[in-house]
Amino acid sequence: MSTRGKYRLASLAAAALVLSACSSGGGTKASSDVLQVGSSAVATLDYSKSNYGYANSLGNLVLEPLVVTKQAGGFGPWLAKSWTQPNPTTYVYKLRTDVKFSDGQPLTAADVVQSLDYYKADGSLVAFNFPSTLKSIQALDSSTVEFKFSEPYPAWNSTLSGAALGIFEKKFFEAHKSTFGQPGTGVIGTGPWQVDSLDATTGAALSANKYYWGGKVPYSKINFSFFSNETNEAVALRTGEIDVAFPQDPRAFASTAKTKLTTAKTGIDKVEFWMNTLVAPWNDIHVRRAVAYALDRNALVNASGVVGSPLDTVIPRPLLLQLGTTEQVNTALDGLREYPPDLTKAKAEMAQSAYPHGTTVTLATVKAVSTTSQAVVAELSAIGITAKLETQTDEANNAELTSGNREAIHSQVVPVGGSGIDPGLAYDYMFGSANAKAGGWNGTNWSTPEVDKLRAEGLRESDPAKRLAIYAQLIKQYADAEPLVPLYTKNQTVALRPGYTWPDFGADSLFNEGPWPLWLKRGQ
Amino acid sequence: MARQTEIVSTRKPRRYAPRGLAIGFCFVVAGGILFLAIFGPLLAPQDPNAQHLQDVLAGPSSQHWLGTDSLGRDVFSRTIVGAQLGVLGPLVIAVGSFAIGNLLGLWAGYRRGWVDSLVMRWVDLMWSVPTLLVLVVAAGAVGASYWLAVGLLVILSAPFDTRIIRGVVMEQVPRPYVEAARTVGVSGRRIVFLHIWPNVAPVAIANSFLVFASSLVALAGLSFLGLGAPPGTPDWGLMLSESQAMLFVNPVATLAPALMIVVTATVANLIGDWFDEYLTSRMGAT
Amino acid sequence: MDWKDWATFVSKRLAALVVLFVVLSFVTFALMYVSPGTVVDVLLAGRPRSAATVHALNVEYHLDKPFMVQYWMWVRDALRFNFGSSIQTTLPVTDEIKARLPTSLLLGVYAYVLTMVSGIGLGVLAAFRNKRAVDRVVVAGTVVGLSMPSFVAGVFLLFVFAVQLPWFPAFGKGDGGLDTLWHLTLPAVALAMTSAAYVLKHTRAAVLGVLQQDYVVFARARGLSNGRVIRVYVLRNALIPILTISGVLFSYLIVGGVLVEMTFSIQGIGQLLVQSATAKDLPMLQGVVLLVSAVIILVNLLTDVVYLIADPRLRLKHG
Amino acid sequence: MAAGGLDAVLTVRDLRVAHIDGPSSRTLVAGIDLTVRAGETVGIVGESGSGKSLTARALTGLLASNLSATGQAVFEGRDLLSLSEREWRTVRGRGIGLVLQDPFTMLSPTMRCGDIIAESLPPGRRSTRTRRAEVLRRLVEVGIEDESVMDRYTFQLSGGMRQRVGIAAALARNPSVLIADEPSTALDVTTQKEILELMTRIQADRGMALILITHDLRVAFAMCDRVHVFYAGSVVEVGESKELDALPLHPYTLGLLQSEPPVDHRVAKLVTIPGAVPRPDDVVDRCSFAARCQWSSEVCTSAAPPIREISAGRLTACARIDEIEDELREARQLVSVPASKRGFERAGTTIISAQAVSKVFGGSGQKVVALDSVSIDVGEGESVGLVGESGSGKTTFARLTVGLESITGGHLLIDGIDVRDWRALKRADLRRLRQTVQMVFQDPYSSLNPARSVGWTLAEAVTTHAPDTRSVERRVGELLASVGLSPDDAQRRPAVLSGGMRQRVAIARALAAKPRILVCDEAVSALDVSVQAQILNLLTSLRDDQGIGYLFVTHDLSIVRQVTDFIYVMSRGRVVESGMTDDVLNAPQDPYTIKLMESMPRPDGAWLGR
Repeated sequence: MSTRGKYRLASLAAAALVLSACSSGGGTKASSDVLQVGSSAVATLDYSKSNYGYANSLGNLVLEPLVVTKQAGGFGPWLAKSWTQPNPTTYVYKLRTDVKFSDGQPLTAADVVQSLDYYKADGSLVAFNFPSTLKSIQALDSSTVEFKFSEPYPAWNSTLSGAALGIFEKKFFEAHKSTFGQPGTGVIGTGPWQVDSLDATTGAALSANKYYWGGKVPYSKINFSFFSNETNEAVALRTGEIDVAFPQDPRAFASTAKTKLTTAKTGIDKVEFWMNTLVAPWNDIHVRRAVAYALDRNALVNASGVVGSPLDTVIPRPLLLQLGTTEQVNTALDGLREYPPDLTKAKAEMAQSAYPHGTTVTLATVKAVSTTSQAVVAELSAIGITAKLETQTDEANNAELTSGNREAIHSQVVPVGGSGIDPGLAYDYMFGSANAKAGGWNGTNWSTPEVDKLRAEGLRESDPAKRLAIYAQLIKQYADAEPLVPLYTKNQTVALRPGYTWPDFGADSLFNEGPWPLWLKRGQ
Repeated sequence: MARQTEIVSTRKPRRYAPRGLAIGFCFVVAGGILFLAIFGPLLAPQDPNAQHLQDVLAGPSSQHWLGTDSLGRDVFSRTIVGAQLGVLGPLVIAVGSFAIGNLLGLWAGYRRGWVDSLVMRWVDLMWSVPTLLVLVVAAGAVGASYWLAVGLLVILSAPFDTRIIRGVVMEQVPRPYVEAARTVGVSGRRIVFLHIWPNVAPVAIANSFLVFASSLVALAGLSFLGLGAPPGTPDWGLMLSESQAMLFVNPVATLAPALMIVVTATVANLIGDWFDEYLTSRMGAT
Repeated sequence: MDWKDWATFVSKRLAALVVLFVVLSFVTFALMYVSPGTVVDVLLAGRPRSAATVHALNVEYHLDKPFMVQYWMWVRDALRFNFGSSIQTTLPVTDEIKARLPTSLLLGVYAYVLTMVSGIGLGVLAAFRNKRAVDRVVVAGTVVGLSMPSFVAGVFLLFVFAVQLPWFPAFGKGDGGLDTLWHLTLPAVALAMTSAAYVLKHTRAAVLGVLQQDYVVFARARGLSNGRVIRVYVLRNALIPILTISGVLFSYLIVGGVLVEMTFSIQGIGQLLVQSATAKDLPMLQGVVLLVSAVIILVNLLTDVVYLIADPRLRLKHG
Repeated sequence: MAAGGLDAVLTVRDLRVAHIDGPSSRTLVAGIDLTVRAGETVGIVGESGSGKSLTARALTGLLASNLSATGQAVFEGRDLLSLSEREWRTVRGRGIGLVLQDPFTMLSPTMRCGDIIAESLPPGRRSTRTRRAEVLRRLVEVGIEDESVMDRYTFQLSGGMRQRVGIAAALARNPSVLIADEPSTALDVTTQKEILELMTRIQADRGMALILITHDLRVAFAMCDRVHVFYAGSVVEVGESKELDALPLHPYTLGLLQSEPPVDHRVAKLVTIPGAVPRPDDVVDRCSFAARCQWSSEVCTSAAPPIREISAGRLTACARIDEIEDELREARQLVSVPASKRGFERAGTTIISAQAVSKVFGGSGQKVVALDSVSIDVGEGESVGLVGESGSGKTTFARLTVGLESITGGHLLIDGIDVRDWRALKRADLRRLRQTVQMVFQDPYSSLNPARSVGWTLAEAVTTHAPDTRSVERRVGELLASVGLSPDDAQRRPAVLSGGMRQRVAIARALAAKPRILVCDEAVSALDVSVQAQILNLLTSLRDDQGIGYLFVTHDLSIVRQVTDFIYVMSRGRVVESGMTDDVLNAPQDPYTIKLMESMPRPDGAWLGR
């Protein structure tokens, strides 16, 4: 079942994987090296056109990025074997020379330039990945690509590692412009598998790319089956019709599929409680703090049915680990105002507010987080806030949050997707005064000049230690004013049929990038 | 023409009518469901909206007879309270569509002429638009709403009622008792409401029960698709949809609302059939 | 009725179809227009959005034009059978529908055949065994069947016949041919349950009615074989009223299919309808709405034609 | 009676039919004995509910599944009642044929006539051509020469044609016994005569045995060699037609004969049988007629009297026949005595005055001329007959006079008010018209609102005309009393009343407006003969007591003869003849009237040319 797109940003394979489920076509039983994957439907492999169907989980197997995140942190080479930064505003990437597309053509810098230019164009749904400071993308020679910026942009590798920016073949693209990525045409990529057939209504069949530069591919065929209903997908896993699935509602899935889930320890998709600080009662800091004390994050995770980690910071701590060790992060966050679940304190804050006897409010919610919203409503009632839930369609909710009428924005439980794994970049689009305007996502409408300054500095600064300090400061600012209550992250899960293992799934990294079946093991 | 009638040839084609015990049982069950619908909140052992986040998806226990849902709410209490929406919406639809259908049907069937053409064009239009299509499009545009669906179903069911009532009225109008009333000098309004309607009523009332049953199913279906009652409402369709995934953990939590839907609809259908038979036979074969 | 009458009859109905198309498409368009959120909110979902991208999308989807102009542009294209591309999937609406229509039609026809075969078969059986045990059982089943929503039946069948007893596949439409039939069996059964009960109820009543008719008595009195009496007298006369409801039933099965399509993860027209309606995918929604109403009107037209052919009383009334 | 001679084709002994409802059973037909010989016509006569149709169904194995027949019916050496359904199929059509009452419902509307006959032919392969030729031959036998009938649907044929097709189909397998269940009842008189003549001829030609079931004694006497009189599920009397006609040996038969108005003369007063037919199940242990019989005594109610032979071929179930035979003979003579001619002058005020009235149905498309320049007058206190067959326009005219239709041409004055368009009338005029003319409808089963009690219906009629009536209840009681009902009947619903009682209620409703003219549209034709006489007597007495005038719309000349002074004969929308009733009926001038007179059933074989 498709849910909403907000936390499902195309730049991240992880987000895609969470939602995808895939499997082999129903009838044909798996031979030893055929993998059956359950997934929601994929309509096109053109990332610029569609956010529908999480093309990336399928696309990851076909289209590869220049760089990837490393399990140990930082970035590693993939299609680019190395990169340099001749000056603070220029990046130069050297491509591998042994990479061939699945039609046998070698990968060249021209393919990379074409791909990224295409993604960057106005009207492309993934254009937001490219900062306005990016001046040019150029092929210096057949295996070198240069990116020029108008000011320093340290998060660039993070952007490039996004799965939705996978490189496709220029020649093929130019020959099939009008139907590029669609069923019947598809794409030509360098990944370990190539798409043999795609049908948005049933599934896709992939076979191994015989030119794959990474060596032998573990599964000669991968069949995706598309599901519109996760219960159904779970039943299919239970009956052995699929081997792998990435459930959205893991608890229900596990019970129906009768399987244990493999789960990641953290994720970048958050669920938060946003309070519109422009309107009463949320313009009262005591009310906001009371709410923060009242909301029991552990209980909310439990209620939501997802695998998740309670949050106490607006930027999840694991993201900060890119900038420093656990200790350094803890030190930097020293003095953070914390809100452990505590009804007494919550009531005390309420007593100090303008609403000592409570108040009545209307909260908006969308279907994807309606369970959490209901739990929040129950918890708010404990401090005298009577909340009425108004379920909105995703579009209506998006339109409201980005509208120019900022006072009309409901306070709400909201899923927030990370738009990258860079701690500064990930949630930047909902911070600051610039985003508290029409078209911006700052639904709390809270900001201070200090916040705006920290945002700008953080994205220009390349020294990790300094960036850590900047973001720690930002987190503390948020915790003090508490315009929003971070509730929990949704962590990725995978359901595997007995006999399959995924040893490193979520082990110590944030995300599993790239052609994930390479890491899926069969047998004990 | 003389026309002798003999026992053999005057028997009306009969519809199945459950009798005696069976119908008595139906009324008891219907009464029970109605009782739940009215006094449900008082009867429910627990607050149907009270959450126990530490005790979610529990199986049946002495405290929660049917277990708890994903927010730790008592399924038993929710099933009981669910009777409220389960009965209320369909009742509003049945009554609303009954009122509209009877008025328009009597009007069109008795007056004929342009009134009839106009009403029938409208009925034809509604007839060619599938209910579910309208409900889905409306819910997509405006967002899921139980009362929107109820309102639409009133409008969408009324043509069916109108068509049926009009047909029966047109059957009655040429009957001698109507003509006799006219020759006696009885006013048109009196003929329509006091002469014709009582003879149409069995069909109309029986039909309302069927409308009730089908609306119950339609509303439940809509909730099942997530286009009906808003999340968190104790609504049988929604509960079924929400608990479907938990079938293996706590089957009764899934079965209870499903059973309530089926039982309520069955009872309504049976009573509708029975009413038709009973009221028709009470006034003798016509 | 000569060919002129037929032509008038059919063309009147087709004219009604055109009127319905205009009404439906305009209402759908207007509903989507006034509902909160635009195509841009659908496409960009929760992403950061730049003014340039928003502007580009507004231009691409003509959102910068007034409402009537937008509608007119849609009509102009639709007249050329160009229904645009789906917002969700970017694929042409006609392709998307074409990909799903066969499955939905097959499911609908399968359920229709099940409905008719079991409804009429059991209805006739029950009528002939009136008041005996078989009749009572069948009638009791009918009432429950009428009250069993297809999604309840679907969930039930799925868990019994796909999970506990893995006789049928749990999802999808299979690879064509017999495999598809096998895949669609459980959904079709779930879908057909209510309609079969409905047909059964009406068939039984109609057959009981016809059995009382003098012409059946007279046919038997002439020593005609049982088979002939049932075929030529009972069925031919009893099924005429069933014909009139069969058209409505088919449209019910096509649209009502969404509930089992969901349960069994079959990508059909019903799902497309729900997806496009909830995701504000206007071009797709328009396409589906028009298609569904066209199918319904054509099926109804077809039933009426068959009805006219089957019942000489109506056919010869005018001539 | 001699147990079926050697030439008996069908011998029925102690046939009983019961309605089985779970453990309980209800007797519908009890102890019927019947013998039919080849070439013989046997009549079964009885009113509705007498069990005659059930007997026919039982003898063809076509009883409904909840009815069961016991006893013995020997046909071709086999006991029919013990046959299986499969064995029955070899008897039906081939051995015993059946023709039903209503040609409009007897033939499937979805089949062509040729196919109906073709499928009925004896099994065997035939080429299309021979089959067609055979069908045509069968049609010719029943008097249809027009080949195109084969390709027509039944609803495209007239009633008489349909019945001919039905007879041809029933005869297709050449049965040795044909049971005709009221074969002509649903038809017009002229057509009835044709059909009966046809059956007589075919029976004679084929030497076939015929069992004719009818409610009409005259028809039975005219057609049959012997007649069985049925009453409440059992046979009360058997005899040769002539003998029965001359001297009934059962009070019930006598009553029937007395109630039947003769067509050739008017009797002073029709003798009626009081009460109504009981349910067979209620009278199994007594003489079924005892409750209505003036000669009833203890012996009649202590046990069911067996039917016994009085003389050769004469059987009666009357236990006291020996004592009352003379009285019966005396009473029989009485009926035949004509009443003195009634002096009558058309001198009173004209209340309904129709001049060149025409009525055309249908708008721009097909037009049907129902009335074509019809002039009819009905005066104060007059009893005027309007006679014709279906389609003659007589009912249309009646409806014009009460506002159920409006004229399309000519002039219609009622009580001096010009009623060109009923809807355009002023309220006061309308009210006056309602109090001038009221109507009694044909079918008492549907002219009363089934959902309303008798009292409600009457009270409404009372308050409609006199809204300020003080005691509606008393007035309703009066009305009921005036039509011979008890005030207690006000509580009852029409469904529990007998046909005669319902028609009395309908009359009472019409009387509520205190009309000066009562239009009776076939007001007695749906009733049994004995009840019909009661109603006719009631109407006559109302006229005598209250001076009400009548417009009798009927197809039945004998009724007209009894109750009217002046008649109009209508055919195809025109008045073809009018005059004093006796003058017209005694010496008809118009060919149509003559034909009508000739078609009226007469209780002797000469009527059908036998």
